[in-house]
Amino acid sequence: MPTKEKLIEMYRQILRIRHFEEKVYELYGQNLVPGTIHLYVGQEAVAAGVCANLRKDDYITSTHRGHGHCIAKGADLRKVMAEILGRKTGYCKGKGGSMHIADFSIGMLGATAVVGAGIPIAVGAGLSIRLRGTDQVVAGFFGDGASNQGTFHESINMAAIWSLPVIFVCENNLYAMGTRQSVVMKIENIADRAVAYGIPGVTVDGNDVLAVYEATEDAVDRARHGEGPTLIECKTYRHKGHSRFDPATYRPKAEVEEWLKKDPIPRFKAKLQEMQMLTKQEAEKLEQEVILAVEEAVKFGTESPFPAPEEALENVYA
Amino acid sequence: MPTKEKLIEMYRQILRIRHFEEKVYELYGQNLVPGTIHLYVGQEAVAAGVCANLRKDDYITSTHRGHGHCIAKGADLRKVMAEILGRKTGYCKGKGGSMHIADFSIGMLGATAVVGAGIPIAVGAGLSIRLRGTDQVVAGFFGDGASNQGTFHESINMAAIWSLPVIFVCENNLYAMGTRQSVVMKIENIADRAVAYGIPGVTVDGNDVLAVYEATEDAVDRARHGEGPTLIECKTYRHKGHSRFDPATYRPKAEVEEWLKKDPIPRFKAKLQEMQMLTKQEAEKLEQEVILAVEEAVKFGTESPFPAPEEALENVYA
Amino acid sequence: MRELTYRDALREALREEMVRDKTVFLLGEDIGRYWSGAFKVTKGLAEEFGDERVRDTPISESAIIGVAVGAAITGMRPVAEIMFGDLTTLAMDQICNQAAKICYMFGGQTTVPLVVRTPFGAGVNIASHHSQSLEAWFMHTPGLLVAAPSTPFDAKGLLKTAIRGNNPVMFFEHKLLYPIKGEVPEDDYTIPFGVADVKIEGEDATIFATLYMVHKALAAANELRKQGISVEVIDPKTLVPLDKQAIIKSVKKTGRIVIVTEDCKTAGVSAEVAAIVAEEALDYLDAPIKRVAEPDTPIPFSPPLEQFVIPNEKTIIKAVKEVL
Amino acid sequence: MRELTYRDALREALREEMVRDKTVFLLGEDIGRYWSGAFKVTKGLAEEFGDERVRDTPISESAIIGVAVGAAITGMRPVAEIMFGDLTTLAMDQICNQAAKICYMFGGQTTVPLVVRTPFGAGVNIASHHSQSLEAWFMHTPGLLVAAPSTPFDAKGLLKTAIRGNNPVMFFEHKLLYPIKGEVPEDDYTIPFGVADVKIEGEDATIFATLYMVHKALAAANELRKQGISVEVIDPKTLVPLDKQAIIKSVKKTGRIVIVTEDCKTAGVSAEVAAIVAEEALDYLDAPIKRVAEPDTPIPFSPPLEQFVIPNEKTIIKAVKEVL
Ligand SMILES: Cc1ncc(C[n+]2csc(CCOP(=O)(O)OP(=O)(O)O)c2C)c(N)n1
Ligand SMILES: Cc1ncc(C[n+]2csc(CCOP(=O)(O)OP(=O)(O)O)c2C)c(N)n1
Ligand SMILES: [Mg+2]
Ligand SMILES: [Mg+2]
Repeated sequence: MPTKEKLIEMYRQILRIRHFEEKVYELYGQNLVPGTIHLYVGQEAVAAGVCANLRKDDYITSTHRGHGHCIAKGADLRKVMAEILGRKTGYCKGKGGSMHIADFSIGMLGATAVVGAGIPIAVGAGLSIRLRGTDQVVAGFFGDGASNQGTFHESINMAAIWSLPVIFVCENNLYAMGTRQSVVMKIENIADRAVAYGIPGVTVDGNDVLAVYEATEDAVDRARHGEGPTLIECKTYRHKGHSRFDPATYRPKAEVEEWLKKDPIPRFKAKLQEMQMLTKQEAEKLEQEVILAVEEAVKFGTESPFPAPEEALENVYA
Repeated sequence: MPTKEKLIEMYRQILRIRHFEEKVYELYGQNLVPGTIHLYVGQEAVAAGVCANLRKDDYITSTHRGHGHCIAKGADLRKVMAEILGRKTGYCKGKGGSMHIADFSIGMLGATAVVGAGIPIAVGAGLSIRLRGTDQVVAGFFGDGASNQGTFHESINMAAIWSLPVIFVCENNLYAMGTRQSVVMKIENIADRAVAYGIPGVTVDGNDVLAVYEATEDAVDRARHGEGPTLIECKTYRHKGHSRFDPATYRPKAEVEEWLKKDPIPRFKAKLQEMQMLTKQEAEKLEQEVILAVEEAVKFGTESPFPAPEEALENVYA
Repeated sequence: MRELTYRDALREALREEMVRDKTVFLLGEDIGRYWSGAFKVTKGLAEEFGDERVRDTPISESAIIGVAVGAAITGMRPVAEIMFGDLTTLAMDQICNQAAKICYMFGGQTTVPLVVRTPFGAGVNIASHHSQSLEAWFMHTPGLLVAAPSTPFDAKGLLKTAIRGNNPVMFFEHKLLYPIKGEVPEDDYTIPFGVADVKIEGEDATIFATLYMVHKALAAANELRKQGISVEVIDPKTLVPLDKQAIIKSVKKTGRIVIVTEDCKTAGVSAEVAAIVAEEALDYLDAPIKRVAEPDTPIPFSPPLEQFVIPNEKTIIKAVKEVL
Repeated sequence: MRELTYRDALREALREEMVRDKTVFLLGEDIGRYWSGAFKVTKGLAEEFGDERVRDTPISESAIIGVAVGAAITGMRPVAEIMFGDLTTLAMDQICNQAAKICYMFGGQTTVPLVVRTPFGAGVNIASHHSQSLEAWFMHTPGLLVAAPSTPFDAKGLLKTAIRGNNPVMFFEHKLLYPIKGEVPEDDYTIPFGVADVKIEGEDATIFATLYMVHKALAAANELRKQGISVEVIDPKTLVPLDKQAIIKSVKKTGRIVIVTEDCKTAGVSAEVAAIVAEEALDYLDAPIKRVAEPDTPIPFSPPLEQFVIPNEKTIIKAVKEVL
């Protein structure tokens, strides 16, 4: 069981993500967000539960749906927001945008917009840890859809044979764009694929912060002790469409409603209160702080300048 | 149990492959074979056992180690030899060589020299069968090394979800070039990977013609009846080095000797005699016929002209 | 004549070919009834032809092409969609080593009647992994044909030719073209590969342009005309085969050429066109060749950065003036 | 001076860099103690540095590069080997979308000190999947550097520069170069990228050649000299950055250029060089540019066919005479 401090920290993180994402949603309604956007709303328990087990010097790799990963790993909301808005003050000076945020100062090795492409990069970070002889670990996030990419197979196999400190976190939100898992996979639990590589695979309720935390705790523990990688599948659901203009009509209404009931935030809040870890007042205070921080991020982002056009020519080479 | 005719046919095929390959070995000792070469010696039971279950209109896809597959599917030894020797009379007019033989007239859809690249092509043939509504099947051959390629994963998954009539034949000869299976895979049986796709996987003694035959028979039966793909792993061993100049010193002597004892040819011959399916005289006669056919192939190949240089410009487009 | 969008013209071609020939089928990620393709090109087709012939696939680009190749060499005519051109990187072996080389390696024993449709192009702020133009890689791969329609009319006619042909065709669309409207005949027509269009005749300089750049070139030509400069605009429509003669003929007339493509400048499509002119029409040149292309950078996300790297009317006009 | 083969020179660079810098490590298929690399470049290194730093991998090209990228952005300097250049097709996303773009996309937050070594080239009858030359694809990808040494001396010096640099480098070798011998100093030296060598000075025409073609160009130049024709031969050594000035300078002197590369002609390396000359040195040209390259075919297996498609001394001499 995590300490009280950890519990509260995880609660803060899921709130931060939720409020941040709702704000992004609002901003793009106002046409302030260029390009497309993939919101993390509904999946917060995964990023929070995983990252609560990581140290600042541990690594993560992320995906097109990466805001939550950044935030949970400890990124500065202001710089995430500025990047999403294409501003010079963003993490990547506006070059990356929503799908390519990185913060190397906290071990966030970046999001890639190519589905599955981050998986071998996570393994490479694991190999680097091994060769440098530190006790860091790396968590690689990816979706159910990504688990059908060749990179999934090649990467997990490599991590397995070399016993690398990698936690493969499959966020199974049941859909890849409009494609239901059952259309593209005969198996129900993606964690079963771990058998093919001789490593442990576990499936957990990805809307339950504690379940994610505990599965990751075990995996991180093994990884730090040289016992190799784990595949953790977190069953979860995105509340919004896949991307900017997706009404998500391919999802049965009843299914959506059922999952909305499993929203990780009220669930975790109730749990904390039941455990007497969080009073109503504390909860309110915390939420207020988060709301303020998000508002500050929005202010910072929207008031920041765009990069100068010629900056497009910088950073092609180191 | 296969019919007597089938049994004799399989025996003939393993002999044809063995004698053919020994001849190729001899010819390249005489510097008559351009480029490199990957001999099938030792693995004959796999090609013969699998292909004995296939009709002429069924398909196979093949690899860099593909002579055996061609021959077992019914290719003309003369045209295989001519191709290996780079002659105009070869299956591919000398354009393909040892690693790229095809014979579309017997459903041999070609060998690819990119490890793992034939696997999705086999699945595509399976999809074509399904869309055209025939009861053909396709067998895709590949090695243990190939099973670590992303294409293995992507392809088997697709065949599984669409329930295509594909038999995935993994010839596990324990090595990929100098790399032992255990160096690149934590699992012992590659057939266990079938679990990841929700399809049956079986491991058989790949030096036992009958074992291969029977496993394939089941798989072909399911495939023809719309029950989807199977992954069959055949444990076998190559008697020679990986390619032309490989002395194969990476293999322990004792291991080589042990496997030489399991040579599929004397084993199958003894079995047939024990089953009273083949008399000594019949065996001798058959072997003589095979030797003659191979000699004829050599004569045909070596006496055939090389293509004219300008033919290099033909066949780039249909 | 009836007007259709580029998107609808593509769909019409797919639909008509599927009606005409039962061996034509489509496969790709989210092309089916649940999403209709990222750019809605396949909308309604799954409903009309069923999920077997309009097949949603897993996210497995390499297998998508490999499976299409396997189907193509066994009697079918697959049209595979790769959701974004940038993702062809995941299928390069199947495209360039298998599809492109099978006919050759096997001595002409089989054909590979396969079409790979995919959109290229920047301009919608979706950054480095969703905005590239990679035509040059495929031009450099013998065995492939390469189509690059710039109008709804060409989109329909070239796609039909691609589907009916017996060679693998890389069929490149451009994201910004999908909503563009143009005249498209209702009847069944095909457009031969390798025949360029002279979009506007002119005397003072030639602009060679492809895909979305054709429209920018035309705008530039219009503006230049107002300034008394007469520019000829050539759209090759297919890059392989490339209508060299049309290019050379125009250069003979104008003596000057500006080559406008959206891909990166170095070793891009524009380099090949420049090389052809330098090899085969040098004596007719009255000024150096000029390439207008993406500078050699990945495509950045932020709008001012992205706009800076994409060639536009102004950079084209400037280049034309430089060669005059 | 001491002579080494190209193979041994490469190995010496790897070895010395591994001794010098503990973050340098090698990974690839069969590079370790059991095989020492398909071309024996890594022979003895696993024995000296252990299996951790000379790491045999599964046959997983995409993950090999992806893993190398992950290691490169977390403090290591991986040198990945792809056994044959043709197989980079399996790793194009990791090479061109990830390695090449990470520095840019992330606004310069990280560098990607990664070297990908791989052999290109035909001439040993191993057919279409093991004989290509694909340099142009990588030249066309901003963010990558591209090295192409033609001698043992260059091989050692450029590889050291590649390993010490902070950018991803595609390091292209040529199968036929491995056994070639040449002088290689014993001491530690590096060779800067982007500085071409004038291999022979000449007055009548310039030959630009890369990799194994440098040797064929030199042989052609020798033969031409006997016939009274003085040819200048330029070897760029790196394709990105490309020493444009050296090319232009030579063309200014000779007025004629023949570009000799082993890759396919259309949209190849030779197209870019031709385009540069046509853009930046047109006025100095006294004759059309000439490209000598592989005709646009896959590489065939049979020796007479293969020899037909590879540029050789004769085709180079013929081309030079055509521009005179
Ligand atoms: C290799 C690749 N193929 C296709 C796409 C287009 N695409 C972007 S997100 C996505 C779905 C990804 O599904 P999943 O991995 O389950 O992640 P989720 O969006 O559900 O978080 C697709 C197909 C892409 N970006 N990269
Ligand atoms: C994608 C790819 N990677 C590497 C190679 C070089 N190579 C040729 S055969 C081979 C080993 C293949 O091993 P396996 O699949 O077990 O087949 P086997 O040779 O044992 O029959 C390798 C690495 C290749 N041809 N293709
Ligand atoms: Mg998903
Ligand atoms: Mg093997």
